[in-house]
Amino acid sequence: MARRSKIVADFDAAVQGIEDGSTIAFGGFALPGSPFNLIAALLRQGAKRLVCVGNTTGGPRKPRNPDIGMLVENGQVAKVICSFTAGSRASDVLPFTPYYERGEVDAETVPQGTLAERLRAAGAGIPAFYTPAGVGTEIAEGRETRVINGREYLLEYALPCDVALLRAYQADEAGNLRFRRAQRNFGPIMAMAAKLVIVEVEEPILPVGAIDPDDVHTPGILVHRLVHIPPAPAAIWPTLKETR
Amino acid sequence: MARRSKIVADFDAAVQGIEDGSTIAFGGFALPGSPFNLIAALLRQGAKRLVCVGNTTGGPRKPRNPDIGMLVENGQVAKVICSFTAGSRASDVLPFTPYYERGEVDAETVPQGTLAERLRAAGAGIPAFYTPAGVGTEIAEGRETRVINGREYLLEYALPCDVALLRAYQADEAGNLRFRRAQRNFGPIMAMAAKLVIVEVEEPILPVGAIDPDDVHTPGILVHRLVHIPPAPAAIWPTLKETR
Amino acid sequence: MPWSRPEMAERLAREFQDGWIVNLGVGMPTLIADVDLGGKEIVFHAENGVIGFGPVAPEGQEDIHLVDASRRYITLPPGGAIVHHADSFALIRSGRIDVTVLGSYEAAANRDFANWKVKGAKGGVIGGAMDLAACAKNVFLMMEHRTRDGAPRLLAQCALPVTARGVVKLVITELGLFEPTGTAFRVRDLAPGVTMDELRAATAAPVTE
Amino acid sequence: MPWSRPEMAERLAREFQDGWIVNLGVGMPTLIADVDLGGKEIVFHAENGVIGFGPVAPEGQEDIHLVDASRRYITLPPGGAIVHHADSFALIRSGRIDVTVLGSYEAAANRDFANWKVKGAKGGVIGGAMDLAACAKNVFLMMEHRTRDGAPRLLAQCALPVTARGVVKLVITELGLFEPTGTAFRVRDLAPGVTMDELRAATAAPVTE
Repeated sequence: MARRSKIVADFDAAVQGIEDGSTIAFGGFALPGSPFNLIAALLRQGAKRLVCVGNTTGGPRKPRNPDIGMLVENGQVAKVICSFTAGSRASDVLPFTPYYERGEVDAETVPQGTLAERLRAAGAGIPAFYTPAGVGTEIAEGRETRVINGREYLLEYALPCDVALLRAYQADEAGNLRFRRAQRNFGPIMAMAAKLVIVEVEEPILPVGAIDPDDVHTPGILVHRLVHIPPAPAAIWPTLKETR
Repeated sequence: MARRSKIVADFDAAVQGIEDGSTIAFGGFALPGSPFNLIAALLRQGAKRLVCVGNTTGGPRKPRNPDIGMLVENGQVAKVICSFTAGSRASDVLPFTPYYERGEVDAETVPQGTLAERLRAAGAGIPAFYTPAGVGTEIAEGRETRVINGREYLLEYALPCDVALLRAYQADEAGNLRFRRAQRNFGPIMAMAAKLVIVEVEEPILPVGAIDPDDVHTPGILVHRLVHIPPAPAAIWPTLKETR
Repeated sequence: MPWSRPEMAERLAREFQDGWIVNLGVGMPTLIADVDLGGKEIVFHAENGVIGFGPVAPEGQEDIHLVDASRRYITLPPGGAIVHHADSFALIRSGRIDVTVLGSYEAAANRDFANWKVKGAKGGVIGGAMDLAACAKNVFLMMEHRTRDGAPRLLAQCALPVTARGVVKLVITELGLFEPTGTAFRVRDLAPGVTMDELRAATAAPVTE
Repeated sequence: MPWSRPEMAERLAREFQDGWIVNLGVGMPTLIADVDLGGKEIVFHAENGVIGFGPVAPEGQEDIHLVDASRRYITLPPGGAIVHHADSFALIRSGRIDVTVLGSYEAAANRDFANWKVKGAKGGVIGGAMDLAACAKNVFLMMEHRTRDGAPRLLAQCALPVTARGVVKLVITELGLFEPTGTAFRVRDLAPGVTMDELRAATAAPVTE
């Protein structure tokens, strides 16, 4: 199988060609799995009118690492689709919030399990499915529901993405990925949902065959571009303190 | 977490309490993953009016290993739900076939991807979903379809199971499972779909902690009973010849 | 004297049954992971796919790849497992979670609760709460009895947009442990020295013994 | 002289493009895994979740856990990966398979085909064929031109229950390689010595050059 390497030279090469108007999935739940270096490159690359899909738009914490909120501040975002579109404490004001309140950026607030399942559905060729999450709430208002076996469910549609930006722990040159611990989160399902999958990798990229086929978390046929993350300060390696 | 062992003494203990009328998922695709020893125990246990879910009812090959077809011959089966309900060559007559033709056993023939997805949906709390497989064919006749983004899809319902009988390669006492190579097939999704998950395990059962959390294929919270498969002739260990 | 937060965590954990799979929501509920559960076997599940996690990691021994739903650096004792986000919510939606303990802005006697949207906000903080609330076998709330301004958070009906309807089994606050009955909050336990009069004054719904 | 089965496999494999992900159905199509593909990089996918498999294992070196869709004991060269059945069909339904090569009872000029149910049978052998046929980017059929009784299998319309409608791109038989156009089979290649007259006599649909 694939003998051609998927390794690209650097983060800027990795995000090359991402077009205006793309729907981009951003991996990560808190720090683990967040593609900080690829987001930094996307800020430089400058693609506009993006639809950004991720768990959050980024928190109010400082020092900040690159996040969807920075792309918003940089004028690159048309819409976000997240399970958090406000700060978790009422007193938190996200960098994203004023743009949303002024109507400069649109947002869709989605239950986290529905977000995950919509991504997985897109990657599984399932155009729509029913879920109990959100029934009877504001997010279900005006939407299609259906009673199945006596229970009410909400119809949800797949969320296909043009690009996924991910961070993994290990990869081989064929693109097979392994994530470490809670880093896995949205990685495998965003790789399924996207047409172009770009991954920053913590460990040096392994030769083909170094990962046992039973231990692959995301098969290489779903992965297109790999960049090994060089040591700080050339690349972003957040510390515990920066991410608490 | 769980300190109580899930190991049971033998195959007969493992299938104890399976009730008449149960829906049972049988792992396996060809030999790998097929729970031959648990099926043998279920033949002895004698539960009746079973609904048997699996890829096939068992082939026409000899010597035979225990399969759904044997449960049919033993008068234990009301219905099968499989992607193969006939022999793959027109000349093959399955042991199951005469029972089906005489109307003594019912059958539902389901596209294999739909079967897999219906099991996964049951294990994911998704009561129904849309799929393109089978549209325009006999299996879609009289069924509900829906056009989404210009394409026609078939509505399919989740397939929840009471019991799953599986074969795995490794397990720890907490029930965390690993499958080897093509043995994985239906194992993880049948474990998700069933209320009672019973597994015959090839390697000696490992102490809790022997499987790295990143390498678990099926989390132990989904698994209830484990039996280590003793060496032949005490247990069934099919050879390559028997399964070609 | 009202309960402290660790006391609330300890009291609520006594309601867990042996063998339960427990999901702890963001914020206050995560304190429960540090409670001594005695002989009970409890498996903690975090929405980000960590199964069987343990207490917070000691300072200096944190694993940068291992956080729970509240971004706390946790530990993963032997027997734990990791799944991806879709599989984690598959466990949730398929009813594998025996109880989810969630923080909340409001709890209602009719068993609704509201924890995702504050007054006047355009965005929301749904996270995993709607999936958990709709699908866990039991929903327990761990919350403050009153707002900072002293307004009651236990109401006859929610004023804020609800997270799920008719699902709350138990509510613990610094004043006590309560069971919403549909029309009232039934007192299961009171913090030491808290009187029924005090409780009624702090609650905007009928309270029964 | 009609093509042998290995010749059919070799000829059809020439239609694969560099970099394709190829699914091989049960039976005849699995012969393609043994074809020398020259410089082309092809990833073979089996419906039971084996990605990147290689030729059949040499006698005595079989791995009892490693089979393809046809129950053959295969090899798994470096770079391969295993996924479970739902993820395997996720790859299929989401359009990741560039071509599926399937065996068939009948192929029709209108691009339908029928490979799951024989005449008079109560049961069927759907397997993964309906998912593959509905979702692969290209559907190629590899089949016999006639039944054992000499009846044509290439028809204007299917007589048997179809597996999918309007999806077939190419059909290879021992007589040649054909492209169904909607109303006819256009000849892309003929086995050595096969004449158009012979071909027309063996085919129950219009044949064009």
